[in-house]
Amino acid sequence: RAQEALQDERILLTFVPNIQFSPFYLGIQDGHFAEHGFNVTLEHLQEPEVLDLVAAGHADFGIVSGEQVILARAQARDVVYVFEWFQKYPVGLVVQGHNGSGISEISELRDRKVGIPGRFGASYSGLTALLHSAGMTESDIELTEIGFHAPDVFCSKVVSAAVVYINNEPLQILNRSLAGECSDLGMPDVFPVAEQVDLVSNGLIVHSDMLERETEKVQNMVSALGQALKSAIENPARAYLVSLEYVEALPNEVEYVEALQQLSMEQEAFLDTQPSREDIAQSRLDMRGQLGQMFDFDMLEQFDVLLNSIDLWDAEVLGFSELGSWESMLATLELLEFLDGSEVDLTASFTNVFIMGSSE
Amino acid sequence: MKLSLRDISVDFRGANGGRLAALGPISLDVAEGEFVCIVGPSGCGKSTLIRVVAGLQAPTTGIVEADGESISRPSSATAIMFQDANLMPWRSVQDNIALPLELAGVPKAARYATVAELLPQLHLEDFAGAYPAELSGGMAQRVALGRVIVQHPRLLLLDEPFGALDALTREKLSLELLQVWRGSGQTVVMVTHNINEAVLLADRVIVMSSRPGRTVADISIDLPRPRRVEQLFCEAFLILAREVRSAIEKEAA
Amino acid sequence: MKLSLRDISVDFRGANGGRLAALGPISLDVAEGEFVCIVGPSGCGKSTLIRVVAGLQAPTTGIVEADGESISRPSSATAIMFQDANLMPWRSVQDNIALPLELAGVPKAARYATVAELLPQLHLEDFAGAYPAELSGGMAQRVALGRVIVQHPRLLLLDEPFGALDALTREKLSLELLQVWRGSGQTVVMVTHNINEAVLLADRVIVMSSRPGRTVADISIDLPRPRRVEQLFCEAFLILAREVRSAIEKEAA
Amino acid sequence: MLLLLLVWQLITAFGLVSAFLLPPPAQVLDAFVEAVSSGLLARHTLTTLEEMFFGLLLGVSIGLSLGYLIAKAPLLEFILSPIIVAFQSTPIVAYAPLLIIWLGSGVESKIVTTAVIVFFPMLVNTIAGIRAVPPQLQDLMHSLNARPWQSFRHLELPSALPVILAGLRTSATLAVIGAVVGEFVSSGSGLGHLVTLARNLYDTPLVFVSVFTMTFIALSLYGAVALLEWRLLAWRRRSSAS
Amino acid sequence: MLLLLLVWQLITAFGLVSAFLLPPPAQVLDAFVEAVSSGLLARHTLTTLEEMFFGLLLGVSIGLSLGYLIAKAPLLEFILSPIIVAFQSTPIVAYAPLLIIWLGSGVESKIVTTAVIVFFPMLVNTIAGIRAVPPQLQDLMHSLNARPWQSFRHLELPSALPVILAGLRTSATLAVIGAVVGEFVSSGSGLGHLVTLARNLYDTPLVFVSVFTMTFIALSLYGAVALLEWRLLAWRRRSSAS
Ligand SMILES: Nc1ncnc2c1ncn2[C@@H]1O[C@H](COP(=O)(O)OP(=O)(O)OP(=O)(O)O)[C@@H](O)[C@H]1O
Ligand SMILES: Nc1ncnc2c1ncn2[C@@H]1O[C@H](COP(=O)(O)OP(=O)(O)OP(=O)(O)O)[C@@H](O)[C@H]1O
Ligand SMILES: [Mg+2]
Ligand SMILES: [Mg+2]
Repeated sequence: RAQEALQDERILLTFVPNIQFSPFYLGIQDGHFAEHGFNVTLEHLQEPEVLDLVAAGHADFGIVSGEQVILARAQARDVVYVFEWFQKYPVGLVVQGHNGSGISEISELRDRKVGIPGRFGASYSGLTALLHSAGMTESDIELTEIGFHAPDVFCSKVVSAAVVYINNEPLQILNRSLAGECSDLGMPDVFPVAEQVDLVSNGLIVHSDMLERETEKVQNMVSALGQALKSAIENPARAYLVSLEYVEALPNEVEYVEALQQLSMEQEAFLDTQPSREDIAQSRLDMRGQLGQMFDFDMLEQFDVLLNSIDLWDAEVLGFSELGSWESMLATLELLEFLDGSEVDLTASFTNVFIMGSSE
Repeated sequence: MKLSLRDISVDFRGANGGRLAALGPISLDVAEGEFVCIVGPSGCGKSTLIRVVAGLQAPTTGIVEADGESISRPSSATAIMFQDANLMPWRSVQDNIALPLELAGVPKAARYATVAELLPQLHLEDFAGAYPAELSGGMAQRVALGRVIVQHPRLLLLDEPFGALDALTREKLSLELLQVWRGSGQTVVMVTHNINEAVLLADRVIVMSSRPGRTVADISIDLPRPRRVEQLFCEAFLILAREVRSAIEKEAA
Repeated sequence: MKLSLRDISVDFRGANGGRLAALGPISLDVAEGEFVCIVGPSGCGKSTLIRVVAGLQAPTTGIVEADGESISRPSSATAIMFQDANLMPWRSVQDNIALPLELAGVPKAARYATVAELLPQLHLEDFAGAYPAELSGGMAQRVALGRVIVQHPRLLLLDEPFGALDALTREKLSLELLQVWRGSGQTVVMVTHNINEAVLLADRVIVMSSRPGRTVADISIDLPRPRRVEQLFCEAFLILAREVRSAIEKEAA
Repeated sequence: MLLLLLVWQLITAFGLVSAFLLPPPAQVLDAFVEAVSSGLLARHTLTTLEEMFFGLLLGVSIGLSLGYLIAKAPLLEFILSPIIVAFQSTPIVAYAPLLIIWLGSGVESKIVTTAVIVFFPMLVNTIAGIRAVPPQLQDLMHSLNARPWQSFRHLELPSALPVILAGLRTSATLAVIGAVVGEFVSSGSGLGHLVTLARNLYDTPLVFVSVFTMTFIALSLYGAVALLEWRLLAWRRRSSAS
Repeated sequence: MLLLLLVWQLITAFGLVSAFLLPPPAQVLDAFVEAVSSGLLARHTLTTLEEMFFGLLLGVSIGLSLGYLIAKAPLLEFILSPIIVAFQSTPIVAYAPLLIIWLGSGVESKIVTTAVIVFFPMLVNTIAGIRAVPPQLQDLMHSLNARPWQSFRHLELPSALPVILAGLRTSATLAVIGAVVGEFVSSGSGLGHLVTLARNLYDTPLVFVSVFTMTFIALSLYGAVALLEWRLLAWRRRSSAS
């Protein structure tokens, strides 16, 4: 395959280059995309732009969160979700710890101020589902928009809780607490949405036309992404090292890089022993333990974000999305009255056929 | 250049919204190379007349012809000196004087040479680099005079060119102007408030009525040329000056 | 108001960066209620002198005293009429004239009554609502004159107040000014280029040298008052006028 | 305007751009009618108007007064302009957290973002306008013993007005952006919020309805300034009509 | 400036504001040194400068020429201003997808966002400046048979210059915002991108480094315009120094 001319392909991502996108960097660097015939370039846009550009046929592949697919399909955008990247919904609620408000149950949030980036997107769906699971609605709390500034606002004690991406912000808050910079709030507690409800989360989308006309291409991309994701899960040290080239301003001190290189090599050797998923998960913890003895939490922050993310990615079968998680997402969106009465055919919204294809 | 004005009148929109008859109807013929002075009460339309002849103001009625062709826009053969100095505040004295040359595409060195030659005549030799705001009223007026002189026009329109000058400078400059004019065959139409000046310089003095200005007298000045200051006190001059004055006074009465 | 100028001189920064001696040193005493005219060549510093007395220009050397107190800023007892009309283009004729009254807090109705009374004297009765851009040069100057008249100052500084007016209007207005002045006890310092006008109006005529202007003659005019146009032709007048003229010519030579 | 509408209609009719990126006029009209009848549009428009009103009030008055002071005291310009320019050129996102923490996510923070963006053109044009006041007229006011306030009221303001009003044209038009950008950062109401909402619901017609409403507000404000100019500068029309 | 630095140092030293909101100067300095030595800052600054340069070039020249045309033909203003104001008051997010589809997410789309924001103050001030050209001087140029280009070069431009330069001050300062906002929408490079990146890493010192760099660019541009003004309007200093 690698001998054939590679096909230029753009993948549209959200946000900005980030350690969380390390599977894509690995895919490029380690040739997972090339093996499947792609010469991939990455581009970062706002989520609605990603979806619209794919829907308009301007790009073939994009990464968006699950509810976007449902919402967009309700508005005549014919995109299909073909690979679930985040197996666990990454949104959660961070609350002040024991020194703060001491919230230990979601129902205790009643009448408290809760921060959220805005009344849209994955965080809003996640919060709604979370509240619903506790028998509450938005009107039971004092919801306030704070943009993507949860750690700043939270540590300034403006809100009692904030909706966050659980792989990143709680860590920021934690580190600030450790550094004594987070007021007197102590260790924050986190309520992941995923512990209450299974919602479909970020994944790869394509235009539905491609499913028929370029089935093979979609299959190749799904397979490539699956491989890349798997290798990131298996060797976070390597994933971090590769990300250094893509994510500017990641800590890259020489000793740190050398230590990671060492760990990465050891991990490769370990992987050659065909370890089980549980063993690999344990090896990640060991890796973190070793690094923790050499470097302070500040430097390890982004590595920790990666490890947290891996916990959300890892699954027995990568890329597979359950109808159930789509259904609960749909239910949540209906709660929000976001669908405006339009019928969404969930079975047309996603497919797992390519996952089956690649697991062969 | 030969001028012919037929039944020219100009109306403006008045302050209270009505029509303001500012000038005329007035008819006037000026022969090639003639020096005509216009006198008349303040606000009678002298400046308006000058502007009509310059092609800057369209007459409400009537026709202006220069050499038999009707004037509708400014011609390069005509130069006008406005009632106020009208200098560009961002240009120095020499650049203000050189403006017409610059527009005509004269190269820089030639421009400055021309201006340098002219400045002593205007008593401005020390002020070539000065800006208009640094000039006295009379000096500014002399700069404006310099600006028409460099144009070497065939028709020269002067609106009170010496109004801001002291008596002596005024006499000197006006006689110098007269000398330039004699050599050039230029047609000159000049507005002035000074009766002696009008009689001393002109071939004909036109006395205008008060607004809307019409011709009330057209007095030929047949004093011998070249004119000199001494003539101011000769008999013939005094008679003509008195004639102009009485025409003015009769109109005012 | 009594004026006393001691060794006043004013320097400006010249066009070529050097020092430009614009005025003086000049000393001058003006008695309470005196009418002084200043004549002198263009650019000799007359306007500068007027501005110094008005408190608008700090002298480089020397002291100006009004009623024994040194002047450093404009006083409300002094009114100045500038060489150019200097009107506010966004104010109508009546509002320009009324400006000093408005600043003094005179209520609107009273202001307009004062102005309405004044306008016919200035021959501007039809132009109360006109804007400066709609006026002729002479009309604008008359508006500026109106603006100083309404101030009823104790010291009146006039910089060529009639320069843009025709001979007849000029005579009429200047004699009217004289009448106002006689009744009021105002001290007047007036710059003019017209020798006859100076002699006709003044108690004293100061002749200045060319730049930097100093006093070259200080001629008392002891003609009987009230002055009338007829005096222009009387023997005593002609002698005085000739004296002024020769002082100017002597300086120029 | 009509031409624009026609072009738009044609583009969509021929399907040159996907309908979900540029919906046909009729669809936008439907969305408009619905947004109006449900009161949705009115509610959000009111919020934005409130933010703009106070933002303009604040920004314009600070711009005017600071501009006046700076024009009068050039030293002040030297001291202040770095701070002012820094303020102006810092994108809101950079200080968004501070804004949220100090002012919350209500109208207050948007009033500030509006004021910040509105302030600068006013400032710069006030400086330029006041500096161009003819010195002779300043002498006149001086000779008339005018107090500073009188000089401002009767000379400097009318003389600088054409330039100040040009600044106001820019400010008024930017005010919409100021409020909306503030709403993008964090908000629960306002047209900017509505755009984000609609965008995230993939409701392009509603995006257009919101944007058109902004445009309409901006146009009305711009028109108001033009009208003000027309009235205040009436003398100029008189002066140039020859 | 120094005062500001002192205040900043004191605020952080006494812990009045959390360090993650306002890091102490030393920390920002460290981040700066690192960003410079790694070439990170230079790379992103260059991108933003490129976008600003072409954006200014485009916006300023369109603003000037359209402003001139409109000043000369008031009818044109009537026809064009709705479109222009609409353009100006529409937040970029509203047309972000179209921008990306048509221009991609490279520098081109940021050049456009910069040009759009830069264009308006130039336009409005050019109109105001050209309209204020003294009619007597226009008569003069007319009487000298000046061609349109000559009138522009020798009368209209110098006469309108103070107002046009005021517009340029606003434009130059807004140019940074234009580029950066464009980068927020989509990009892989530039200072706006760096801010987003740093924010995403919760690296507040790096946010400050980026923002200060923007401020520095804006200040330099503003200073350049001020210098230009100082040179071009030298005659005004001569005229008012009495
Ligand atoms: N642009 C204008 N708009 C309206 N009225 C005008 C305009 N220009 C001149 N006028 C009016 O036309 C009349 C004649 O003006 P003009 O300037 O020709 O007088 P003039 O004879 O030159 O007077 P002066 O000797 O005072 O300069 C005046 O009543 C004046 O008010
Ligand atoms: N602001 C200024 N800056 C520099 N030089 C000036 C300034 N004002 C006047 N001057 C110079 O001072 C000298 C005297 O000027 P002033 O205006 O007092 O003359 P004047 O006697 O009034 O002349 P005129 O009769 O022509 O009005 C002139 O040489 C002039 O160039
Ligand atoms: Mg006239
Ligand atoms: Mg003078």
